Amino acid sequence: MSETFVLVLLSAAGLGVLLCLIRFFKGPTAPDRAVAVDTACTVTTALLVFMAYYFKRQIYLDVALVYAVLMFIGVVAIARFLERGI
Amino acid sequence: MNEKHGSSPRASRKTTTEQPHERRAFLNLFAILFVVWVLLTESFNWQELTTGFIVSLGLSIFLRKSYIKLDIPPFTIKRLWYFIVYLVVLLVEIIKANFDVAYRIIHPKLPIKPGIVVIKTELKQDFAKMMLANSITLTPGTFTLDIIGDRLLIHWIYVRTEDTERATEMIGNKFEKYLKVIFS
Amino acid sequence: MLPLIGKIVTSSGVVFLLLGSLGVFRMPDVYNRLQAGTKCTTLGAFLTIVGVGIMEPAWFWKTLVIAVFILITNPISSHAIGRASKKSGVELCDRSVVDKSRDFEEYESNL
Amino acid sequence: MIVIVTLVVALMLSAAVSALFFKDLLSAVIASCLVSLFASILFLFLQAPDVAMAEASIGAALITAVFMIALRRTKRYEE
Repeated sequence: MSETFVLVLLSAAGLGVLLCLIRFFKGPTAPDRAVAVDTACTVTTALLVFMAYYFKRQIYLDVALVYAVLMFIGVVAIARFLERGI
Repeated sequence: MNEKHGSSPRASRKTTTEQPHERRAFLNLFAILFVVWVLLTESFNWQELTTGFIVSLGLSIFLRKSYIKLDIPPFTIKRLWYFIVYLVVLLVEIIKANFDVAYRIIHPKLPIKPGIVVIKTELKQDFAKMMLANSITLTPGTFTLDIIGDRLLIHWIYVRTEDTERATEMIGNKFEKYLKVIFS
Repeated sequence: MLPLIGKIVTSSGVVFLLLGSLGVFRMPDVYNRLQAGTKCTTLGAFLTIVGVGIMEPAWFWKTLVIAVFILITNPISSHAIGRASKKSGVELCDRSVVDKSRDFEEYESNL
Repeated sequence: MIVIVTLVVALMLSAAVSALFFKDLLSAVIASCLVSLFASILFLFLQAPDVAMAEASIGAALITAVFMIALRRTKRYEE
């Protein structure tokens, strides 16, 4: 029961990342690609926390925290570049 | 974003009550940083607590001036009560927004009628405007694109009205009446 | 009882995450994609992370810190992308009905 | 387990190859950001959280910011 639950949710979130990746390849302009990466990063943060539950180790939560903080900085850097002034 | 708009009244206020302002900012910032440290380490070992005390003391001395620039009002019971009511209203609106967007995504014909409208706000501080813009971003169908002065540029996924006054009433007012009390 | 609540909360969060990604895939232009992406992934990530915290009560406070951080920063980063794409001149899709940004630029230059 | 690892490696390779073929250099930088995202997931699956943390910090924030500053000094489009 628990194993199938974890696997179904992991594959659902993985499907979400895959859809964002298709939008990344199709997107006509650079802002479309930035939106796809932003969404994929939020989904990935949730996925990392879920993997911490799957492996039952608390140290994996720190990876999710660091990832959330630094992805914010990366996306804001991309947006500042698009706005012509870093 | 709008430095030239709000800087002059704030500067005059800061010179009159310099000293208590600074002490209050220092204490608030220290409390916030120390609570976050305890939540992140999750241990009450005295070595951890001492390290956290020193780090948050240094950071709050260093960042005190930036905290004053945010212009957050002092703490009272009335403001706390309105803040809690505001959070509950925001939570209900977020859940409504998600079901709204989910309906539009799943529907095979995509029932959208997008457009960009302008609304007005009466809030003065930058921090209050930021909270208003974030709340508008998380509520049904609306998304803040830009803020200048007292105007907000809103992208609306299903435009109901094009008039500025009506749009202000429909989008901004349900949060603005709480934020006005919190930041008065 | 507690693991059951956690499982329900986590499952609903993952459903919202999947819907947000589907919205990013289906919507016609940048601003509509941002709308779908921001709203659904914010609540979805919040519910997923807090649900994991409910399933493992020892982790609850740390997961709450991550969730609140995402709740604060996700609208800000989306707003940054939206503002940048407005300033770099991305067009609205042809189904849109009104564009008041000309008025807004006029107001900005008069300030 | 081996299926998930293979899938993540395939996605990572596709993002890395797409970074080669973009004419818009900003899109190439975003693609390299995506590569580090999948690499971080892969390290977490292989039970190395410290490496995943370093990969996330360097790949997501530092490389993006440095490339953005570099693109400011040069041209955005490749001929």
